[in-house]
Amino acid sequence: MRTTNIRKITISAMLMALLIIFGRVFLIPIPWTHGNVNLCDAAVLLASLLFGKWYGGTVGGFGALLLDLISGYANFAPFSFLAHGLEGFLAGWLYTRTHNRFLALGVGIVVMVAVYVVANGVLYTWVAGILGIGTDLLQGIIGAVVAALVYQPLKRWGNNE
Amino acid sequence: MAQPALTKITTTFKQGATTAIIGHTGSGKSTLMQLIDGLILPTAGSITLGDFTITNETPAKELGKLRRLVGYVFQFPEKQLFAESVLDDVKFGPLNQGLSDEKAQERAQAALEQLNFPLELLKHSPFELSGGQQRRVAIAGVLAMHPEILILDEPTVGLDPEGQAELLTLVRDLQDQGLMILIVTHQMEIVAQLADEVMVLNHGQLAFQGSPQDLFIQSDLLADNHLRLPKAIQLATNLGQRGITWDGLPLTTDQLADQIIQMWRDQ
Amino acid sequence: HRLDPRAKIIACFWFVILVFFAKNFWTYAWLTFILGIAMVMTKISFKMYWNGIKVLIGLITFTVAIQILFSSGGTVYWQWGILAITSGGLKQALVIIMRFVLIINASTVLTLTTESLELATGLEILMKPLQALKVPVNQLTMMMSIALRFVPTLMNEVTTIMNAQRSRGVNFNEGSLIKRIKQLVPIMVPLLVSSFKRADELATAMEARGYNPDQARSQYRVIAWQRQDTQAMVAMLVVTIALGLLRIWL
Amino acid sequence: MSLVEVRNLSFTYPDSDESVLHDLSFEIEANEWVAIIGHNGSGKSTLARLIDGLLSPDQGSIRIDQLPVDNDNLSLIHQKIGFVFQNPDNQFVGATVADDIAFGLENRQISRPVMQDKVQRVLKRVDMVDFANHQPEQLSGGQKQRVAIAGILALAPQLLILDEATSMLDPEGRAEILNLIVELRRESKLSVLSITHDLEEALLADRVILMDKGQIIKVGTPQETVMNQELMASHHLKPVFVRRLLDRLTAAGISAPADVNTSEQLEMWLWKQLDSKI
Repeated sequence: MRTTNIRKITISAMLMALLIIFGRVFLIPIPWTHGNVNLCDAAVLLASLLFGKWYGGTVGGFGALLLDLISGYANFAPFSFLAHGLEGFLAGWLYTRTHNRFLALGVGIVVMVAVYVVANGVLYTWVAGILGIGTDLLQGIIGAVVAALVYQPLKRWGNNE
Repeated sequence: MAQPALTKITTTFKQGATTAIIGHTGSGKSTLMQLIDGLILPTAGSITLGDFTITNETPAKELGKLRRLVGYVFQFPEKQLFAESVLDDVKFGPLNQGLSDEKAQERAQAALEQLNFPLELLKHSPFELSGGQQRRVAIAGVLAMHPEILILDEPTVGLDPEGQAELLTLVRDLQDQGLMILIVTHQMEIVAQLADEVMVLNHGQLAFQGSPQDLFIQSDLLADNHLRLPKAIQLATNLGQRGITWDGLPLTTDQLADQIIQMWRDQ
Repeated sequence: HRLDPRAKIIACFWFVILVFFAKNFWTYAWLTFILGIAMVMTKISFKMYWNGIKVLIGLITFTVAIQILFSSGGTVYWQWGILAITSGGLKQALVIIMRFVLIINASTVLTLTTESLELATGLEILMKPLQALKVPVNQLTMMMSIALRFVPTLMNEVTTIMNAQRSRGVNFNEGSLIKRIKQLVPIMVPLLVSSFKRADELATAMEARGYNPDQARSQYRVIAWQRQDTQAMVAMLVVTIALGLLRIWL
Repeated sequence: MSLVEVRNLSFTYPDSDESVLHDLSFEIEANEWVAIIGHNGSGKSTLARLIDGLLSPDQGSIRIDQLPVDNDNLSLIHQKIGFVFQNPDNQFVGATVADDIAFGLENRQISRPVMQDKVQRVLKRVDMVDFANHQPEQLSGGQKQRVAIAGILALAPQLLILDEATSMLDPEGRAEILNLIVELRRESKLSVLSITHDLEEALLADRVILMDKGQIIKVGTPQETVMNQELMASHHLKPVFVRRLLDRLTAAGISAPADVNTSEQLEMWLWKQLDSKI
């Protein structure tokens, strides 16, 4: 009879697990940089679209924190917490309020990119921060496109209160 | 990856026959099936299916062609459903094969019909269906690709008795159509009722290949592989040990009953 | 290796912060020396560390190139318009390379020596003080430990789903970016659906097993702060003081 | 005094207008094994969840050991009932076998030394000591269900509910679990409520409740229910082997004495009959 509250915990946990998987194995090779972008943003944004700001924020923040810690980017962990946490929270909040997917996902990824610019700037140099914009933005856009595509058939499971 | 999942397996599967592949978890059953479907490549050795030969060096393009020959129904296939409607999901495979939308639709409908799927649900989301219906949609998605070899991985697990019986009937229909079928299963009842031939894998090695009758009389082999006889065969075996001679080991309850009745009347 | 995960997490971040205070050659040399000792102590091959850097090599090269070409100061070796290679620029570039290498390797040490489960437990305890701010720390840590528990399960599921789609004629790793993105739909939808189902069943099972999110729980898995952890912290303090001295005097 | 007392229970899921259970009443005595059988959609799983307080009834009442199942008593109810679900993976909470067994103890704030002792003891009981530090991915379905049972035994409940707990296992795993339950009942006063569509499993119970479309069709001994071929067939259940064989023989004019009910009895009888005839 208490399951709704526990369900919040288990759903968030599954979404965090998915974020880690998307971040570690769903890599899309980007032709002109010899690098990959990962799809962890798709998991964050799906959490926001389907379940709103709290899930988006929690899953994004803590999921990204875990992802960084276990993949060897501990130095980025606090920034990722902030970047993806805010991304998920804002995207969820805007989507619930406006039902405009484009706006919600757009603001989400812009905020994420902005935090990473600051992160790279603080950790290394501002040049690195600005250079990172390209790949981060691309990663965010791909994540948003995937989230939007997958959201449609999954809508029925959402509970965007 | 220190230990090979399969070691030096040499075998053939008969065209048009049904082979059951059994063995405990980790015996290499799924690995063998994935090799046959070209989902993984052999480290050494080769597999020949009709005109195709798969080796370590088979290029990805060839594998794509090969997979058209083989239809693979995974365990809990309903977990693979993704499309917005039943019809779209079943059409997915045929469309990937390059068929026109019309042709794909035709095939999808025919496959669903063969599985007794209520056609008024074609436009519904697959996620609204009952578990049994979902499984039929998933199997239809494979049959609509018109494979020449069908792999069924534990097709009855998780279904209720009625669903299981329906599924066995379907497999019999497909057998009648001459389709070559490989069934991966833990259930000896399925082996007894459906298989022409049975293959036992143990730690990646071929422990047995032959007819179900020949397998069921090898009690040591069965014990080594933790295989349990179906009740009818167990009873027949026990009576055999008590001195009753069968006219060929009965494999099903009906066969057992028939033989007992015959013996009774002969006296 | 044997340190408490909390000690490792703290030491790692401490070290990263120290890197910001490094100014001159000697301070960097000192930090490199310390990290080198830590890396040797892990007994992990240097190839693993190189792998960590390799991922970011593009970013590092670009940053360094721009730093060299656009910085000024010191002797000018080469000039073309606003682009110039100067001794000041080279020096700064070297500093940046050192920063990248030190920071990346420090976090690699943390990851390679700590199991994810330990990390989560360490994180959980480090987060405890947040409870005073009404952050539901218990629930958050429960989420994280369940997430880690299900990563391998869901990974297996990804493999199965991808195999099933490949046998239905999908060719992954082929086609344009758009096509690749579209190919993700048949993987992600089943994966998410099954995760939701798992979440539902897990919630019911947890409730049946007496879980109450609002209630305190006792802990079966504990991590103990030992003398060697205190020693590690003292060592970090020594490293910090030495760094300070090097900065002032050299 | 019954352990479980269900009175006039009805239930409808919130997002549906069709009721799943109508006006059910029955009891389960202490130390009894009751099997609920019925095909998919008969409402048997819903009933089990109501008994454990995982759902709230629309009407009627449930008492466990005299205690009404309602929101105030939930944690006591969960203490008295251990629940094994169908999918072994989705009830495994802990990172390792030992962690998972400890989960229920942690929820009850048992102190660590007591927990360690209990975990060791139940690991031994289900024969999984060597697996204490294994992760769920390294276990078979049968082993995972054994871990689930160990986690329940650690809490010493009075009633064990098995909700299709063997339906996703291979025959070996299924036999392992059923043997374990039989042994546990021999050792302690554990009551069992097993929900299944496998009639061979229901034969192990003391009493069987047949359900269809949310109603109780028949309550009786396995002999009166499972062995009644017509009754089983009319509710879409697959008859047990012994019954099918006996029916085939009867149809051919060969009738067995009434006391032949199990595979072993059938074997002895057939042997005597056929051997004497040869």
